[in-house]
Amino acid sequence: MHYSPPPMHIPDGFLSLTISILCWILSAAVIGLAISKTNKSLGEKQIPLMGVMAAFIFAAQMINFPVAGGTSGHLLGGALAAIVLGPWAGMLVMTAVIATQALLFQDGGLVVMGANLLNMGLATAAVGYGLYRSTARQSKSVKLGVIGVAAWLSVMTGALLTALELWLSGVSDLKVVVPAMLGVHALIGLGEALITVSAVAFILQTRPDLLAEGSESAKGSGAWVYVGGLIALAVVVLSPLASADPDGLNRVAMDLGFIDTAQSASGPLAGYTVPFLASASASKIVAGAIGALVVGAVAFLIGRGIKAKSQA
Amino acid sequence: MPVSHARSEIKLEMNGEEVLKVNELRFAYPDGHAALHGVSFNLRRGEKAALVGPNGAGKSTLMLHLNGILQGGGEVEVGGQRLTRQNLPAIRALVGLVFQNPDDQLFSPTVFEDVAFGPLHMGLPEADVRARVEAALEAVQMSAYRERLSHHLSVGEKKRIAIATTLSMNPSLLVLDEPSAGLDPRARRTLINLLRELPITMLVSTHDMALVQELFPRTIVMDEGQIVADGTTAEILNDEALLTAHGLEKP
Amino acid sequence: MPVSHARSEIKLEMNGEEVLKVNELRFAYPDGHAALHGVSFNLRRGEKAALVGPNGAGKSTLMLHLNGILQGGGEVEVGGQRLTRQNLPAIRALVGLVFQNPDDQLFSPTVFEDVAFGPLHMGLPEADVRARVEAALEAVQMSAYRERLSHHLSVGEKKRIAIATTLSMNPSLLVLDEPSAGLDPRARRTLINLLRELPITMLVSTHDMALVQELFPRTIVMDEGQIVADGTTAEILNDEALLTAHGLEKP
Amino acid sequence: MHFDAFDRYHAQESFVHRLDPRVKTALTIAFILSNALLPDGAWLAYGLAWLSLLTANYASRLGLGYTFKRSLIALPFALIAVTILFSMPGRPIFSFHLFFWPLTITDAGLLRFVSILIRSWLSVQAAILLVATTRFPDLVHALEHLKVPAILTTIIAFLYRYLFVLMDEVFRLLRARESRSAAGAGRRSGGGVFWRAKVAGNLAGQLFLRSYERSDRIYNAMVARGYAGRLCTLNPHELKSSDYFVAAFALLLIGILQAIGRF
Ligand SMILES: Nc1ncnc2c1ncn2[C@@H]1O[C@H](COP(=O)(O)OP(=O)(O)OP(=O)(O)O)[C@@H](O)[C@H]1O
Ligand SMILES: Nc1ncnc2c1ncn2[C@@H]1O[C@H](COP(=O)(O)OP(=O)(O)OP(=O)(O)O)[C@@H](O)[C@H]1O
Ligand SMILES: [Mg+2]
Ligand SMILES: [Mg+2]
Repeated sequence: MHYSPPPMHIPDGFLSLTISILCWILSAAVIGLAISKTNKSLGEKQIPLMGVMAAFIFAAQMINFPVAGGTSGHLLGGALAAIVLGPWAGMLVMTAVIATQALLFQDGGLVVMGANLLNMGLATAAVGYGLYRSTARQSKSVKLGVIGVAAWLSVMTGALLTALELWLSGVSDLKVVVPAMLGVHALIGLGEALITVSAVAFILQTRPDLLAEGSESAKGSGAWVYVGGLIALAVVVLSPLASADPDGLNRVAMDLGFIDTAQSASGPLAGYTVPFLASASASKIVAGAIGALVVGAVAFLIGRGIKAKSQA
Repeated sequence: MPVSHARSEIKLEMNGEEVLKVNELRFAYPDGHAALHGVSFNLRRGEKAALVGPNGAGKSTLMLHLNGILQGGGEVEVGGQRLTRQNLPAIRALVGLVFQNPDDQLFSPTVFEDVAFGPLHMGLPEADVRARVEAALEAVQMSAYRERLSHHLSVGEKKRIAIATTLSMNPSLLVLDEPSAGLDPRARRTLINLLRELPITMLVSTHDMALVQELFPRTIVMDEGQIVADGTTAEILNDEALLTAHGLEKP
Repeated sequence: MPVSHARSEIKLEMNGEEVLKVNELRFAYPDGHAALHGVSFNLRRGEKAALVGPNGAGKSTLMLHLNGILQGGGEVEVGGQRLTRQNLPAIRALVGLVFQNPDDQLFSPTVFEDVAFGPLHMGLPEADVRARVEAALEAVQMSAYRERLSHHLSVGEKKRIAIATTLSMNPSLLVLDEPSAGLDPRARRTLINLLRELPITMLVSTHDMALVQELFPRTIVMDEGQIVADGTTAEILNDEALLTAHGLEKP
Repeated sequence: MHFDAFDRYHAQESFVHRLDPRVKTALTIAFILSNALLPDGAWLAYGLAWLSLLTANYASRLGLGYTFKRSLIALPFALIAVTILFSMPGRPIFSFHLFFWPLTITDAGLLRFVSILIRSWLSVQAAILLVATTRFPDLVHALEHLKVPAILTTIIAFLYRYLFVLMDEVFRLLRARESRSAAGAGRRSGGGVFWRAKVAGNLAGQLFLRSYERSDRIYNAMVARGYAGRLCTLNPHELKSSDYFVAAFALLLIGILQAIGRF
């Protein structure tokens, strides 16, 4: 009775601070949007629904099926969550799942959680839902076919993002990490696709109302088709490119100065230079200010402690 | 985990009178909780026995050992064959396990698919599978429900389908965990009649002492991972001291 | 199916104040299934009544109407107030509803938070909330469990906490849906004693006819969305024809 | 429920257990951030960071083996970073052949690889210490105070509560499948891989429906107790002076770690 996580959770320490923060900003923005959208559209009933659905995704990740040679297929769930709950609620549910995995089981780190959210929760939901939404008026078999492709691509999207983040953090070689991640996840994605398709088929057979017109699932706007389609397209184009000509991609990132900024893992305060700030003197000022803030915070806390004690 | 088994070499035949032999079975859950402390008993062909005891006595744990879902210390012999890792798949064909909650047993969308799962997994040809499904549904009087969605059935109906899912595997021993829980009196009555008429060796755990009295000639009492009494139902139900000591009540 | 509405035939003494009045309640689920066809009955202060009937009779549906979770045609009056959209929050404070599955009722992480949920949402000040939680846990003898996590409790314990979550709202009427399902005889006995000692008006749905006989002076029989009999438990349990017609059995 | 194995809280009476969950959470995040900030090869700072972890561990009375055993969880991921051993430009220190594949480990590569592992390992231990000494509901409460949006913390609280219920359900479903996964004599059993995948999908679909319908019942239970779209809670935590002192001391320590790591 062991808990086996999907193999994509990045632990703390494996991404540079810059990349971690960038991913956090991106994820926070998307999640913020998701929160405002769900707050607007969902009734009070949705709170227990999303909570139990998060537990469902968590539990469903334990369902496996034997493939061959002791390996087995698993579910990540991003695409499934978005398809059955709609994209925004699906993203929130995945956010809760990934956050809990990090908090409770240390599956994935805390500072790098922004990246994990992006890779496994947000991107997978966007791709999964976008492609699914494009089949609104299609027959059931077309729908299921597209869902299979969408689920597979959602896993590939997560894998590619993970690989790129690791590369940009200077933790792994582009030549190795992209083909390795994509190769492994091409197989994992097959399991994802098979389980997602038959789970949706099951729902279509037993409770078609949950996916029909007017359901939460159908409420996602048509714009998702473009969002999901674009991400999927980017993955389809970028994956072979990154695998076949990693040096090219490396050079471009190098020329843009992106890698240097991203890899400054050794810390924004290293030698009093803060990345993103070109001028050395500006950097010194900012670094000094951060130092002053820390000292101020310590003084404040000690002061509060003394006050609390005198009250107690 | 279910894995794809190569062509099975092991052919099990039921020989001898003893369908089930359990010897000194011990088991502790991974968290360290010892649930079985040396349980031994036998079951003869055609015998129907009740397994009673308070919550947490270890009844369900014991039942999960009978077809190797859990494997502890001690021995389990089914049809004269000792249960080992190798013959696990073959033993599972002999022991039909029906869980307490039929919802846990029925995982396919339609009744047909659920009853067909066992035979299909055994690798039977399609015609055989269909024949077995028909026979099993017939036995529980649910032939008309073949194409229904399991999800929408009543508890009593689900219960009968759950039994059919194991009958379709032609088991030599039927093990039922609390079959009457949650049924209304009518559904419970139907179930009692069904169990009475099935000509299979049976071990049934229950809290329903009236059911025990009505249906089972033999009763095994468990408490705290041990068998504390094993005898004719009449004897056991008349032993007031025994019943109160183990949180049971006379019907 | 022909039904006989026996309420007028069996005379009840109505000398107390009426806590609950249900008049001609009708309800159909969104999928068109009509679950209640005109249900009427009253409950006096301090009265404890059992609600029995086969699976699908409409017992749970009726109970969900008593504090306005479902709203169908007809009238529900609690403590002399007609239930409307406006006074829904007030009514919910009067009617404590305990669901069949305690896991559905205990949704907070800790026992304390669960029991405090009702008083908090009534807008009580913190000190009152704490006092009520203490009193409610005291009543079900679970004060020591305050800080426990709900998922670590046994079914019997969960059941008692579930009752406490409604007691903390000081209800005038306690409505319990199948409280004894899945409990072993010992836990069931504890529950029976608890229900007997709680000095609150009670409506309890159950399949456990022995529980009915032991605990409730009055029994209401439902079938197919209607009340088919309502009278003293002794009378109802002696009416063999009535019982068999509605899939019930004498304990 | 039986999945206590998922409950990482380790009941114990200790100073660390009694600290306010907000302080513990904020400090853990600060510690992990500090690790991320430390440069490669700051051995002294790593050592001191570990020492402070050990001290906290000792104060929490968990036993030293406790966090250590669980901290190995991040190790498999190190595989992905292994290539920097060979790909970072630097002085070669060791060469070997892997199936006719010449590989050379460089000093820069080794430095970076080991640094990454140590930083990661330190961070994981801090997180383990946090969840081992803080009950999960308190942790969620802390997040709420640290300005994580209420809708997320509420979802997480429900997730935690029903995780155990649904895990039980999954395991019962898996058991049902297992108990009927039999082999007929002399036959190839198991079915095709697509059929098996379909069965797994059925299990997922089944679980989904039950979860969905359960959420309806929970909603009813909430409404029955006065829920009208807004969740109210009591604040069970109050910052004590010891909390402030610990926070100040730990921040100071982190500052010192950073200074040592750099010079
Ligand atoms: N997965 C598990 N992990 C740890 N302990 C368990 C697990 N399952 C059961 N137990 C414990 O093992 C003991 C025996 O449990 P079991 O379910 O076999 O009892 P039972 O006799 O079937 O009870 P009931 O009548 O309530 O079904 C109990 O104390 C229970 O708490
Ligand atoms: N959400 C729903 N949608 C449609 N029909 C429903 C729904 N819930 C219940 N029903 C139907 O309404 C009828 C009454 O159901 P209800 O749950 O009230 O019965 P009950 O008397 O409580 O039965 P039990 O003893 O099994 O709990 C049943 O036929 C049931 O199938
Ligand atoms: Mg059991
Ligand atoms: Mg009901």
